[in-house]
Amino acid sequence: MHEHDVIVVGAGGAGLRAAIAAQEEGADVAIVSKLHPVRSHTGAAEGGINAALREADSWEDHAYDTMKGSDYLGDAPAIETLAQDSPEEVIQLEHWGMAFSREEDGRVSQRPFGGLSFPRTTYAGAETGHQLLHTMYEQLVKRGIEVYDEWYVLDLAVSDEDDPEDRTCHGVVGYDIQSGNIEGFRARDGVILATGGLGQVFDHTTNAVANTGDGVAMAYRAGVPIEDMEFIQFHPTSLPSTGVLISEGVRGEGGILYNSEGERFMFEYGYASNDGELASRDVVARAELSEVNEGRGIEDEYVHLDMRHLGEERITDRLENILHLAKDFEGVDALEEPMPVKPGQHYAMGGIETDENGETCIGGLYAAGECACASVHGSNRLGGNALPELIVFGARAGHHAAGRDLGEAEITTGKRGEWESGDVETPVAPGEAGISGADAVADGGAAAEGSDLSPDELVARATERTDRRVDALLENDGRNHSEIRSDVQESMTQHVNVFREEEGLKQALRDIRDAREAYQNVGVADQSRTFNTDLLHTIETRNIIDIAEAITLGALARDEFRGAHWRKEYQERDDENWLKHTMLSWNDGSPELWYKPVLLEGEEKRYEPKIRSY
Amino acid sequence: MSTQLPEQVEEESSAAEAEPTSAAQERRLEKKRQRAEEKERQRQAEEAEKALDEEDTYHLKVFRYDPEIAGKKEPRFDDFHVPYHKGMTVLDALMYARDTYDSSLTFRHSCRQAICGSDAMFVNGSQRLCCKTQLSDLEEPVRIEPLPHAEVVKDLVVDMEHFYDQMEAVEPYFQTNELPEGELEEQHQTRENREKVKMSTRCIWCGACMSSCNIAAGDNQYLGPAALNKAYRFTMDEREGEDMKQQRLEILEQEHGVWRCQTQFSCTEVCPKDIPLTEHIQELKREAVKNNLKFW
Amino acid sequence: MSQSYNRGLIEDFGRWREFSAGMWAWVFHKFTGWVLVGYLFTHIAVLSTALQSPDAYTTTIQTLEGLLVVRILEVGLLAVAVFHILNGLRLLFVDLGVGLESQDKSFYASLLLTGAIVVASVPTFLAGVFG
Amino acid sequence: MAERYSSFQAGGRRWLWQRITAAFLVVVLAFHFFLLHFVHHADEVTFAMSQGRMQELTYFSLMILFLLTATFHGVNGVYNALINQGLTGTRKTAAKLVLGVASAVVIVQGVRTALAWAGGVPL
Ligand SMILES: Cc1cc2nc3c(=O)[nH]c(=O)nc-3n(C[C@H](O)[C@H](O)[C@H](O)COP(=O)(O)OP(=O)(O)OC[C@H]3O[C@@H](n4cnc5c(N)ncnc54)[C@H](O)[C@@H]3O)c2cc1C
Ligand code: HEM
Ligand code: SF4
Ligand code: F3S
Ligand code: FES
Repeated sequence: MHEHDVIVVGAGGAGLRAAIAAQEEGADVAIVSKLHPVRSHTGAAEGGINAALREADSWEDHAYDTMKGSDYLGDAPAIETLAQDSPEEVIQLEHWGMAFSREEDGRVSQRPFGGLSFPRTTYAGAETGHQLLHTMYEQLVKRGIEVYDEWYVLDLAVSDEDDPEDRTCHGVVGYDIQSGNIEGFRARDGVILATGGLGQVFDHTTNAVANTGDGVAMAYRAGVPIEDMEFIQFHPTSLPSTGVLISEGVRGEGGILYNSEGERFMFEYGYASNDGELASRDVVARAELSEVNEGRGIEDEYVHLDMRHLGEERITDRLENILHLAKDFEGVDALEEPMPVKPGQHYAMGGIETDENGETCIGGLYAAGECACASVHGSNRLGGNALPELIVFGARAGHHAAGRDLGEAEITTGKRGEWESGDVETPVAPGEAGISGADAVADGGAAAEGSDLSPDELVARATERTDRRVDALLENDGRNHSEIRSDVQESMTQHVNVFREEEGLKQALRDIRDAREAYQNVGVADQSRTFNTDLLHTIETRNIIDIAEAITLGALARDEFRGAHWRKEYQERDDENWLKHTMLSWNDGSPELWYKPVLLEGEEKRYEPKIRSY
Repeated sequence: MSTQLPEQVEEESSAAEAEPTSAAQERRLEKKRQRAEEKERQRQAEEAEKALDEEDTYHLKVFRYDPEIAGKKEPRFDDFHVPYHKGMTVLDALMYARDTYDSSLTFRHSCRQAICGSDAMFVNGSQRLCCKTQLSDLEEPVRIEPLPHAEVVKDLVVDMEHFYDQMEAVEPYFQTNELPEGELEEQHQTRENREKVKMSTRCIWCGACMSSCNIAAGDNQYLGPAALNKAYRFTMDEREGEDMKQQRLEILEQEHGVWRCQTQFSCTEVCPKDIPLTEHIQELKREAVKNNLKFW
Repeated sequence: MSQSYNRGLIEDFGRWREFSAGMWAWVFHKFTGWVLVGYLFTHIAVLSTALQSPDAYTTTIQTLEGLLVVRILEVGLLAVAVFHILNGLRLLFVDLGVGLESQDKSFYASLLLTGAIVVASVPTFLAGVFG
Repeated sequence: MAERYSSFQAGGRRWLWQRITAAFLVVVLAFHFFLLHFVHHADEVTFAMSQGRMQELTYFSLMILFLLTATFHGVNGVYNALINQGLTGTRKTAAKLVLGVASAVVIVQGVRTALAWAGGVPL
């Protein structure tokens, strides 16, 4: 068994910042990550990091924009923390040598971004995430922080008191991908989950293949409520075959969207008669899909984004990297032909419920980054607000786990504050297939038996259980996971996409149920212990199923149209009934829906909901 | 760094045998193995047929090796026929082959957009990022092997530990004695200086360059193009200050540092991020000479 | 890590087919360099017959130069030297950071030029040996 | 981990000298070839002719310098090539020694020959 003060799971922007912060407090910290740190998907972020750095700007404005962008579903304490801390964190990065783009006078450059009242998006060319990730990894090397890279975390070692609020997390169970060994990691002070996005729940996403929502699923099964899962951001212009993002820059420069009939549908079909292609992300994404659904898509799949009319000179001058992307990833010469594009899953606003210190309701368990939901983004994330979230809440979680006093959190976690129970009618029972709580082959539930165990024993037990589970998967001669996974992904893209209708959502729940049942009999074909990706993908598939279900349940429950969540039957934002977060608790296998109110009360003012105008 | 490989069992006995397993489990596993073989034969047959009916397929020849599995201890090439669609990359083809034909086909990949650096492989005789390589640019059959000059862990996965060690041997982190006073004060940098280091900051640690360099293949201690480029990124960053530059040049000048580079240019040719590696290394050599001349 | 498969020499030597210009230049330069040192040593050895007596020297040289093989070897030496010089110049430029983009072209140019010079010199080199 | 800063290594200096001698050799080697194969034909070489040239101080010193630079350049090149192949430890020391001795022999032998031709340092 390995033992450290703080264990960070995941080495993207959030995980790295958390580890550095914990080390700054003098803790013995280690990172366990299924990818080598520099392979994390934070590297893919292009646009920038929002931070109020200039005299003419203020954190209050940043907070206000964020709240407005969240469509009033963000919690004010989290949003204000983000806005207050990000300048300092960004300057910290700069002092660590991050290669930001520069102004004439040598200061870091900032640019305007959608939804911001001031150009406060700090950037490093079109590769901000890459620079951020590498700069932080460099600090990790400098500090000699231990990294268990290519170790997959399978499970959390959590005690099993009845109420999640009474439980404690003592460590994790890791699987060494290269050797196939399963080992326990005991964390004396805390475990920080920073496992990133969950894009693989959908079959078309800008996220990496490794973004399977493992952390969210593990925490969920250990009893932590997950929050606002239905809010998924879709990006309107991603390449159909790979999901690679084509930035808004193309439309900003004058790129035009056409359907298969060669019509400029944004105007001709009245999706956005004023802004056309420049309408907001969700509007464009829905318009594209409507075209495809109505038979005007190309190959029934995508639409065309054309920039040829801009002329070669202008294109090579301003959009050169787009030419490369289209060529390398889609085989299209964008100077000669239009680029195929379609909406792709991009970001998950929801996640593991935490307070503004990154702590969950389970003692010693923290979450930060895209897998967490403090809630900063509410129902819709503004561009450039995810990266500051990583460093701000990553740092806070790290400091807090290592014992720094950050003051009492204002956000309550678990069912400790105000809450109400919820109800949603589902066509099939959600949750565990088979006998709930049984040691089914495929289960990855968390709670280890007996709260009277010492932390070491608890981790050891969890390790043994996981060992058995892996053995069973390897031994079982069942179905391959990949069909199950793609069935779920396809159903999610068809039914829980930018368009959500009651019948479709229900169908998705049925499909997920089928998948759960099929998964009962899943087996791993590859018999090797060495680098068994077949096994890992099989385990990830289980996480995908749990998360897909959570997203769909939330979407079905929330009968309003807010932010990224569109419901055919309910076309209005309903502040009367829905200024509240959707919460789901696993409850040993049968998901329980409940709600907690949104906190609109800031430090100095209350954020009054305003109509969202496009 | 981290992952210490525990002592492995003898080459000959497979891991399953070495562990105490019950007879029943052994039998189950044996049956599973047999069925797997059966399935594999069936797959080969089906695929061959498919290749005949469908014209628009790509023929892949993929390197296979697994230290634990009987049929794979001796490396071999497997054939896969993958249906082609416009825009398909080598990575797409590999994923298709894995998900449809053989789930034990093993390779690293994650981002699918040339930023995570996981999937550098040896494709048709050259180090390339699979996700950034269009099938249509390649001749058939497409031969896919793990990166040369690295030890193979399994199939297309190589051990990157040595590469990481070299990257980390050059003090790959920003160090300066010239930080501004205030917490919120920026440390200014000129546009020209940022422009100078820009390309060098783009490295995604894919290891293609190191794998292509003959010198690195011969001299295991050679820092290699990627690490030297990393060092360049800091040496040329004016914000670090003169003292640091001195120290950095000393690191670079060690026996297995810049002087080992024989300007073969293959690193520059294969780098998927178009970093002018040779140019950077040469500049460091000149910088080092200038630096030494000062003290003569 | 003993359990992993090392592709070893087969790979190293089998890879020449995939070499690019810069790698070939390196191989040739190395080869020619070694030939030249080898020659330097033999050359000095032959010349030092002069230490015995002037006549010994003159006879040695003239017998050697009278042999066709030696003349042919000399043409080879010329080729080797010319290539080493031209590519050496190319390398010097590379060291100065000049013309890095056309490093492959300059390698081909060195090859062509070497060929041309050698062909042009054949008559001079073989002169007298048949007579 | 790759070893870090071994105490200052003459690698840089040797690298530079390799270039300097190369630049020098371009000229001298070309001259040498030209003189002995094109101006005078190979089959006409005699002791007397060599003697005649060697008695010129400029030519004599040029040849000595030629010998020194060529030896350094060649031997250093070989040494580098060996190191590039990853030669370390005792084998490296051995190579260094052998090459050192060999160059000494060549130089001594070469200088003696030149002196024999010139009949002493031509002053
Ligand atoms: C294409 C793209 C562009 C974007 N552009 C921007 C932008 O311009 N501005 C902005 O603010 N945001 C942007 N975002 C969003 C932002 O980049 C992400 O939300 C953020 O990087 C997520 O970081 P993270 O640290 O939470 O997770 P990641 O960087 O995804 O890291 C997750 C880590 O967890 C590890 N991990 C996962 N599961 C396990 C497990 N089971 N066991 C062990 N380790 C595990 C992984 O190895 C990895 O190291 C963009 C996102 C995408 C996809
Ligand atoms: C005439 C002009 C010459 C030039 C311009 C020249 C140039 C060079 C250069 C630049 C190198 C270094 C290559 C590198 O380190 O990357 C080199 C290597 C070498 N040179 Fe020369 N050289 C010349 C003559 C000679 C002569 C006369 C000899 C023989 C005595 C010689 C023997 C070598 C050897 C053995 C190497 C090392 C090759 C290797 O890497 O294995 N060179 N030369
Ligand atoms: S320098 Fe280029 S080839 Fe080398 S590791 Fe970095 S990105 Fe890959
Ligand atoms: S291939 Fe190797 S020799 Fe130098 S130029 Fe590149 S590092
Ligand atoms: S998959 Fe990330 S670089 Fe190719």
